[in-house]
Amino acid sequence: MNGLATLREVTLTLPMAPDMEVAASKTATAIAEYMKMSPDRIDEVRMAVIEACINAFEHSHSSDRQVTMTFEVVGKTEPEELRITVKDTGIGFDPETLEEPNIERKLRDDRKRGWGLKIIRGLMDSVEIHSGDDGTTVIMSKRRR
Amino acid sequence: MNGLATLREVTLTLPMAPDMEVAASKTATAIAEYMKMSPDRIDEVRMAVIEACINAFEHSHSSDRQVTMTFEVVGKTEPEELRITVKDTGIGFDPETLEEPNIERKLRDDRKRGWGLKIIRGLMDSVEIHSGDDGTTVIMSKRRR
Amino acid sequence: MTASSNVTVERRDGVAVIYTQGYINNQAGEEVARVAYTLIDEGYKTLLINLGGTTIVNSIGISILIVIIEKMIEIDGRLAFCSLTPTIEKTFHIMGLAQYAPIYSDETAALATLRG
Amino acid sequence: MTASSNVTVERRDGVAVIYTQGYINNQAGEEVARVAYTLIDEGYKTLLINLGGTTIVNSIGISILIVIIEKMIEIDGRLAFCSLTPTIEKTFHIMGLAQYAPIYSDETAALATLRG
Ligand SMILES: Nc1ncnc2c1ncn2[C@@H]1O[C@H](COP(=O)(O)OP(=O)(O)O)[C@@H](O)[C@H]1O
Ligand SMILES: Nc1ncnc2c1ncn2[C@@H]1O[C@H](COP(=O)(O)OP(=O)(O)O)[C@@H](O)[C@H]1O
Repeated sequence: MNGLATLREVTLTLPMAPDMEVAASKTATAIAEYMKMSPDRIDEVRMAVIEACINAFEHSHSSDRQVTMTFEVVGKTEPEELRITVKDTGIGFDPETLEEPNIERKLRDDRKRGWGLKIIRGLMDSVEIHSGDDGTTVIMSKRRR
Repeated sequence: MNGLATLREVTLTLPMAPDMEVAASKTATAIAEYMKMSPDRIDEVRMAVIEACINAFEHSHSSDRQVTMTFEVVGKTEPEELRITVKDTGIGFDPETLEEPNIERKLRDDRKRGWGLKIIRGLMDSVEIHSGDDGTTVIMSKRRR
Repeated sequence: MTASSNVTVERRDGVAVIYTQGYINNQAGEEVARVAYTLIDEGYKTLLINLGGTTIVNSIGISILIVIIEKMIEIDGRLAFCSLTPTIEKTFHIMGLAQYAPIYSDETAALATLRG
Repeated sequence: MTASSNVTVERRDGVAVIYTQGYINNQAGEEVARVAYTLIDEGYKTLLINLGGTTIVNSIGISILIVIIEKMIEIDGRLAFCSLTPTIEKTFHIMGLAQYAPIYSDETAALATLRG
């Protein structure tokens, strides 16, 4: 990680329940504000967090009905990047086999959904997904500026 | 607990570091907003959370330098109360032997500090402190209205 | 002005403007859709969704907006958006929504073009 | 108007008004104190701290404000506060601060009484 260290680490455990994604997004906002990320970038992080939480809530079918999030402020000495991990212990999925959503097709398709990961990738600087039988972990990062 | 159940439980683990109490207070705010607590009461919760965190940061001398907070939305079926637990694994203290701060005396005294617990007790509906060799747990509650 | 919990409408000279308030999740998205269908039933072919009161949306809410776009295409009508936060606008571009539903900075700009 | 990161001052006809911005923790409290001492050195005996720009304080920040009150009592001056959020006002009452430093709803009310 080219000399980057975790300067601060905050962990949040949330129940998979309506509106809890909003609580998660506010914690993310608080950490991003702490590291003085610009307001537009904070807003992008907020939306990505909402999508990642909703995915875990809706699709993981985890038995503990909990999402664990980690917010890491990463940098050499000063905050440079916010790294957010969203983890569930659900059934997992294979991100490779997902079809990329496409607006033309979606306009004709009955299923209009399927945008969450595309939005997360579009709003964050980098996104990694690890998924398997023991659940899904999404690691997404946004530079401070 | 007269038929009250925990409807939602959110856990936050924070490093003991400057400004992290603000992140904690924002998570508290998010949960209190979720349960539709009135803005003035939310603000009181926010201040109590800040004080409880600062106490753990400053006084606990815990070796892991972490505070664990639990936010429980409690009620029969609808949210009635927010119960917040702030826990450190530090050296503990005896709340019984603390002198109640008094403004007249503080105005003459060199040490002006010592208000945190009084403020927490004044702003929350109920406060319990458990403290010993394995650390301190403050449990504080605020009714939704 | 009809009002429901999150959504209000103003009928402005051939264009119906739908105002949202707060988080557009599935419930709020469905509310917008219900209001849009009522307006379509009233004969409106040009709808403007003013998102000025909204700072967060989720992709489920947006998916429901896509249903409205589909419906407008069907009836040969038009749906436009105005007053988006930069993040919501970016999201609409990421999704390609902007090709099918123009985005205007504010209501005045939107109405000028939609009526023009 | 002198400005530092969080604290600004306006000298208004015998009363110096100190405006805070943001969270009053120990650093910000110390900044307010430094500004207050400068004003005392300039000869001001009536200080008004306008907390309109502050929505959070902590007890460490407030303890530093108590030092200013002590100092004002010493020089036979007066310190007052205005534009507090309900929670900050409640906190000042819990602490008994309000007995030693009057609290006014806004600056106009404060100045009227302090000058009167
Ligand atoms: N945490 C998760 N656990 C299991 N499956 C997931 C998870 N996140 C995403 N998926 C799978 O990936 C698909 C695409 O997700 P996404 O792009 O967010 O769109 P949507 O949630 O609208 O379907 C989901 O439909 C689901 O099958
Ligand atoms: N989490 C804690 N761990 C150890 N000691 C504590 C803790 N919280 C409070 N105390 C003790 O109680 C005292 C009073 O705390 P408080 O009323 O918050 O005022 P202050 O923090 O300004 O001293 C502290 O000075 C400290 O000795």
